[in-house]
Amino acid sequence: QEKIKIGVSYPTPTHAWASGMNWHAEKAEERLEALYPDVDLILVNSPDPGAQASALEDLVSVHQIDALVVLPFESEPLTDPVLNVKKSGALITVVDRGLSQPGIEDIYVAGNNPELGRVSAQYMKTRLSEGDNIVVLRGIPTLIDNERFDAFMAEMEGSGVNVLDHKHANWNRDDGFEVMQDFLSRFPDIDAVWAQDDDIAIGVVAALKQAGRDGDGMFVVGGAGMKEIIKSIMDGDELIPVDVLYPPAMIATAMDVTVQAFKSNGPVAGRYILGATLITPENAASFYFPDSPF
Amino acid sequence: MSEVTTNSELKGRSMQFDIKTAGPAIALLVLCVIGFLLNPAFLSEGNLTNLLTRSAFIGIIAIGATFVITAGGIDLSVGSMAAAIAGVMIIIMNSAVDAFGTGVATVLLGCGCSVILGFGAGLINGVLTTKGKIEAFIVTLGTMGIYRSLVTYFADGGTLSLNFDLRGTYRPVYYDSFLGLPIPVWAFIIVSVAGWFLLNRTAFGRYCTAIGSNEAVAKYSAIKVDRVKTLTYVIQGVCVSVATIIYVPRLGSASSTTGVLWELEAIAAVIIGGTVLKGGYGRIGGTILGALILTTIGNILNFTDMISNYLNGTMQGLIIIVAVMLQRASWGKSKIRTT
Amino acid sequence: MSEVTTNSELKGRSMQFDIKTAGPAIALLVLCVIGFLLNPAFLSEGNLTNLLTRSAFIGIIAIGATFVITAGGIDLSVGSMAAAIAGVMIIIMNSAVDAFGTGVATVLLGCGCSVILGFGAGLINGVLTTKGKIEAFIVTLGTMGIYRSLVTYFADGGTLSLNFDLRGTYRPVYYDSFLGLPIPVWAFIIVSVAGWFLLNRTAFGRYCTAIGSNEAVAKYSAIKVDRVKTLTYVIQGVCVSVATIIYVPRLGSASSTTGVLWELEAIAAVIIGGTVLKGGYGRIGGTILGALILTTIGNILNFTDMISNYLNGTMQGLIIIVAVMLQRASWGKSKIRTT
Amino acid sequence: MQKSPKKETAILAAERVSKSFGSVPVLFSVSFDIRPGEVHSLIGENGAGKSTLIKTLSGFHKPTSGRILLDGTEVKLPPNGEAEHLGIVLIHQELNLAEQMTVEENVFLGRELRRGGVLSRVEMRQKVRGYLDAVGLDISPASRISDLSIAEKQMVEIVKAISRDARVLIMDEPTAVLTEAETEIFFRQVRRLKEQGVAIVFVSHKLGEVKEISDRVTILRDGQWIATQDADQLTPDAMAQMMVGRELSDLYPPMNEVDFDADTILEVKGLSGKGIRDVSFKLRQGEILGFSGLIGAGRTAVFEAVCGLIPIENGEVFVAGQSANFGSVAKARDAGIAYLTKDRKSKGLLMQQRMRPNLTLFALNQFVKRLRLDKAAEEVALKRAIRRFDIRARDPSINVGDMSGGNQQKLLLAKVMEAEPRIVVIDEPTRGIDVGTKQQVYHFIAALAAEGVSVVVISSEMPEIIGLCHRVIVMREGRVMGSLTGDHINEAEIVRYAAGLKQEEAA
Ligand SMILES: Nc1ncnc2c1ncn2[C@@H]1O[C@H](COP(=O)(O)OP(=O)(O)OP(=O)(O)O)[C@@H](O)[C@H]1O
Ligand SMILES: Nc1ncnc2c1ncn2[C@@H]1O[C@H](COP(=O)(O)OP(=O)(O)OP(=O)(O)O)[C@@H](O)[C@H]1O
Ligand SMILES: [Mg+2]
Ligand SMILES: [Mg+2]
Repeated sequence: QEKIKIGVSYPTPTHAWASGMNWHAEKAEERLEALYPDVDLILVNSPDPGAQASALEDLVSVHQIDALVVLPFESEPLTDPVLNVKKSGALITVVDRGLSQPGIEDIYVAGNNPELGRVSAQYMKTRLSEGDNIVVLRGIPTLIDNERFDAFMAEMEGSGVNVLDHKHANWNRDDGFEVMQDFLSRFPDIDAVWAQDDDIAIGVVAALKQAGRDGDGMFVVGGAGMKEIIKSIMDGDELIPVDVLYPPAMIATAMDVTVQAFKSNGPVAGRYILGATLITPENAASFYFPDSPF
Repeated sequence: MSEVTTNSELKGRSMQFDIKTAGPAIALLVLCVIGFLLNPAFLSEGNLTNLLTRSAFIGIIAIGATFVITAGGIDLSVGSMAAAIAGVMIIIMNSAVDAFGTGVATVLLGCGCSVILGFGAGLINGVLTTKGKIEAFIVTLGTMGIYRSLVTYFADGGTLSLNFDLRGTYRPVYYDSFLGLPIPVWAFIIVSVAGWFLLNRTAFGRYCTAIGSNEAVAKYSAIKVDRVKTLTYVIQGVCVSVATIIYVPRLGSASSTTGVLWELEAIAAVIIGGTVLKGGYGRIGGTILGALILTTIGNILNFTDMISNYLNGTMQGLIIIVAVMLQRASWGKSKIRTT
Repeated sequence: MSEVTTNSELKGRSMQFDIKTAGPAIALLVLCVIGFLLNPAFLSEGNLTNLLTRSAFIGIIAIGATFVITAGGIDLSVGSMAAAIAGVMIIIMNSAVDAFGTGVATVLLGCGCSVILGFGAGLINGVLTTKGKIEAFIVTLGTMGIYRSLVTYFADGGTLSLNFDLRGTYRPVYYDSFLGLPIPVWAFIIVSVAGWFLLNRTAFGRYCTAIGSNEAVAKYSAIKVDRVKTLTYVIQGVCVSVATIIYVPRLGSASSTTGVLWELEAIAAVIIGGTVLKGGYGRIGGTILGALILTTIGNILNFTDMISNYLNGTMQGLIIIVAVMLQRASWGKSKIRTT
Repeated sequence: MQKSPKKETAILAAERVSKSFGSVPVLFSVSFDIRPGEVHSLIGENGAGKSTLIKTLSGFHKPTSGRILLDGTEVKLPPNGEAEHLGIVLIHQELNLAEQMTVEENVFLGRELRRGGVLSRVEMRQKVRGYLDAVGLDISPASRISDLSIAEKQMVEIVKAISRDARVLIMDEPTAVLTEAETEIFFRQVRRLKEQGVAIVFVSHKLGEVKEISDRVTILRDGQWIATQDADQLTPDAMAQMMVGRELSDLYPPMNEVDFDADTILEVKGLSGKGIRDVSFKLRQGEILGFSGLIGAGRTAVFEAVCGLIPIENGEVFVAGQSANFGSVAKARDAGIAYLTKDRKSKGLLMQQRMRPNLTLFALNQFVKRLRLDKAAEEVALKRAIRRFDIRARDPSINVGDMSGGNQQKLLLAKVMEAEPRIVVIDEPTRGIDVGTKQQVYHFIAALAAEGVSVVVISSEMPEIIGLCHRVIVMREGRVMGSLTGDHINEAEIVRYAAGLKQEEAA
């Protein structure tokens, strides 16, 4: 009997969030292949958009996949390659980053980037008052970063809180540390930091501790839901009081839904948008996966 | 008698030449066999076409790099240059839609601009190296950073995308075939032949070799060293622009991640092909094989899930080292001295 | 009479030497003035300390690279090597907690392993280059990919973190000061002095220079060329391990993004400092200044919001090129020929 | 008798030309002219300024003062060999070939034949083959320069020069590494060009050759013009005297006989390798052993093999009775054997470094004191070497590459002697050295032998071999053809062996 072949393509994990996603993808592959012996999931990751386009070509020409779950490196460059896969007759599930043309994907599973920025800003506003100062450490210059940042700034507008400056820290601990060191040298009065991402937040916290400016109600808001951060929220850390969820497990959701498209008798096509929940000491326990690498 | 000797010597030469060429060719062949054993679909027409088309980018850039390296230089900026050219090309074409429509004219305008930009970028690298007397490594490391950040700036951190209708017009340049071969492969072939001709059959090619071999000798032979060196960078720039012209219709966009690490891939292709990094000896044929080898490695790794994805880099590194090792071994004692 | 001539000429020499050294020093000074004008906090003690501490990583690695480059080689693997060593070090220390506790013993064990790993990695690069007769560029491009993917593999794509209690023990190595200077700065100073002594005051340093100048002459002068070249890679490896030892306690973690592009930064520091990329002339003092210049550029860009974030790379590239240009200009005609 | 230069007949002339490098003056108001169809030789001690003068005459240096006249009118010659377009061609003293390129590519470098932008490779190759045949050089136009021996490279330089349509052909010590046979062939070409009306400048330290080929001779000393005379009015002795400024006593030192029962210090048995076949010989303590033969006879290869520079395929080497197939030069050095290469530019000296590091490089381990290099000791050694070998550099801090050729050679000799070897192999000991210094070198070698050091002299200069050596081994095509002692050492015998007309029964 012919197996149902499902290609799963996503960027090579180069930071913790992506590695969490990779972990969830592998777990889902194991689970689904055990559950359905006639399903073969083929996981491929690629270091850049060009390589991902090549990988998609290979999935079609070599593996002749029946369905594709794809987390595009970037939306624009991968629209055409995914369209080509679609033309081969495969079912398309797009994860996290939408393609630049509507109607290619059959299933869409995503987190909510603007919502992440908005929720972070809303929390900031509850803790800060007019005249307070914050700095922002952004990610790698990409659409995602722009969406989060723009929504954050829009929400902050009119609150009277000063955004002193924003620099790219590339979703990277080292860059987070160095950029924060320089912010601390530059600005004598900072009340809070929006780090946007948990890796950056870890670097920021190290810099704050080094400079001895981690007291006085100073706090850092990261994002994504790294297990160490959630743990410290559960433990009631003052410095990182909350986190905003952007779950790496969404790839598993997408794989489940895609397999269901072949197995379920109910309709599954459609859009699945996951929330950007604010994780607080109260609800943290339900987002804590100690076995995940993230 | 002298006739006879000379003839036999010529034969000796050309045989030696064959062995040298054989190095990368054998490495490629071994890779293909491995690919076939892993998955017979490797040799399917579809896959071979994909492979050739994919090699075209790196291959075309690497042919330019062969000139630069043969003349004793190095260009680290090619990847970023490709990204920047792609970005500017897209901006120009998008804004020309109003004036020229979404037809071939706009695409041609974009291509023309691409060539001009490549030419200019190469000229800048060349002039800073020769007239500015700054090491090529530093100059092109600098321009690498500059071009990379410019494309990020133009794209406002995101992605620059080609107008949707234009993409339709432009798309065939990547996806269509001519006489059974995809157009990028034709571009690769044409650039290869032109490069081979230029390096091996014109005085310019000899000047590149002479400069890379011994700049003082070249200078004393009344060769305009600075001009020739600058020209190698210009050729490199134009090659990058040609690669970009066939790259843009593939994904229809450019961003700050476009062309990352292409410079290292291009240089690796050149050196795997037998060109000497310190200059003085260049082989276009080898470069082509080098580009094919690199693409094939990536292709093969997509063909099997025996190896953890994380270890792709390890496999790639090992294969490159082993391929070059095999190749050097077969050169035997007649290897080119690089001192 | 000959006495007199020699003396006055020696003086002339040393003055010339001063001008050469002055190049990078002046560039650094100009940068500092710019930094101060942009924001007086640039010269605050805290910022200067940060700056020096940060330079320590690249600086220590670049001192190793000075040896490799002086002897005519190149090492592209240092960044990945640092990441891989950091990763393995963390794994070893974490698993040694059970046996040795979270005290100094475990940290020392980790440091010991780091040095052994650096030594071994350098040895591999060296032996493949000399005995395997493969171009250093290819060997180290290969090992770069290998180490990078190994650390990704060990970390399962994510981050390897040091045991929390161990971090407390190890932390002071990065954050504490001794006689007013942070420990990483002391490490930088010690490695610099040792490197300077080795390159300028020992037979080994002379051999490196000779090999980089002309390998054949070195061989005819009874120098064990292969051994010396291998040793330069070993020194590079040990430098990387020292840099890693002071890097790990900073954030207590390693991931596949650790040390990305450090190789280019290190090579850039070396060349900005006046060492010749093709070998035969190396300057440790210049390398130190080169590392400081690179770190200062990054620091200054964080101190101003005049320039779009996206253009950081452009500024960085421009400053590097201009800095080197100024420096080369002041060398004037006495510049080292690289042919 | 001295002729005043006739400007109207000279193609190229220097008038009161002076040249300084920085503040160091090298030429003082020198006048020199070249007429069509003549060979005008330029001689002088090492560092006298010969190379500097001819580089000025061909545009490579700009004169600090004075005029250059071409066809009687003042010109500013274009730099970097572009004067070739004016018909002025210079062969540099230091070989000037691109090593990784082929003979054909080098010969035509910078003026390739092309048709419609495409190289006419077949035509160029044929021409080069013709030139190679004319100079009797049995190599292919497609050979890489790096695969050639230094003498072959020199011949390629000559080919390169004669292939250009020169009106003025200036050659800086083209015969320094040629044997007499090759020199003879070369002179035939020179005479042919002369008949065609080419004006030729010839620089050499081999005064016999100068006498043979020249029409006029100009002598320089310490950058000053001394005299210009017709060659037939000069004898080599007179030339030497004018160059050095004093009378030269015997060129060769009196020969001390070797102790007949002196120990054999080096023995080579059945040595084979690349370019050498079954070579056996013995060297006794205190002996000066000459090696003679034509270009490519394998003399160099034998000793490169003995010293661990090229692999030994077969055979054995014994030093003082101990088996000694050295794998590395360092081992050979430590066993007391030192080899002085004839290729000083690419194998001998670091051209971009100063004298001190060059001098001590070979024996650097002797200058290490408690892990450090003892720079003071190095400085002492340099002073000693400068005195002992009469090394003259007007500016002692210049790079070795900027020193005069002869002084480089002396430095190289000094470098090898720093290791204080028991056996020293000197390949072309007086390559590019002036007569005065030659005499010093010969006495130096004789003194070494008298102290019990064994010396091997590989030389293309027959008189040197005959005047200096106790015993001579002649090689041909990688084999030992025979060995000569005492009165049997004479030119006729050596040539018979070298040409393969006679062969000794294998002992
Ligand atoms: N580029 C230079 N810079 C400094 N000094 C130089 C340079 N070129 C030559 N000299 C000096 O000029 C002097 C004359 O050198 P030149 O090479 O003309 O001598 P030469 O007569 O050719 O000697 P030889 O017979 O040894 O070749 C030497 O003292 C040399 O050191
Ligand atoms: N028959 C041969 N086959 C291959 N290589 C050879 C042969 N003969 C000589 N060679 C190589 O060519 C070079 C020339 O030989 P070598 O230098 O020993 O000759 P020589 O007698 O010293 O003459 P020369 O004065 O021309 O150098 C050597 O490197 C040797 O290895
Ligand atoms: Mg599977
Ligand atoms: Mg000279």
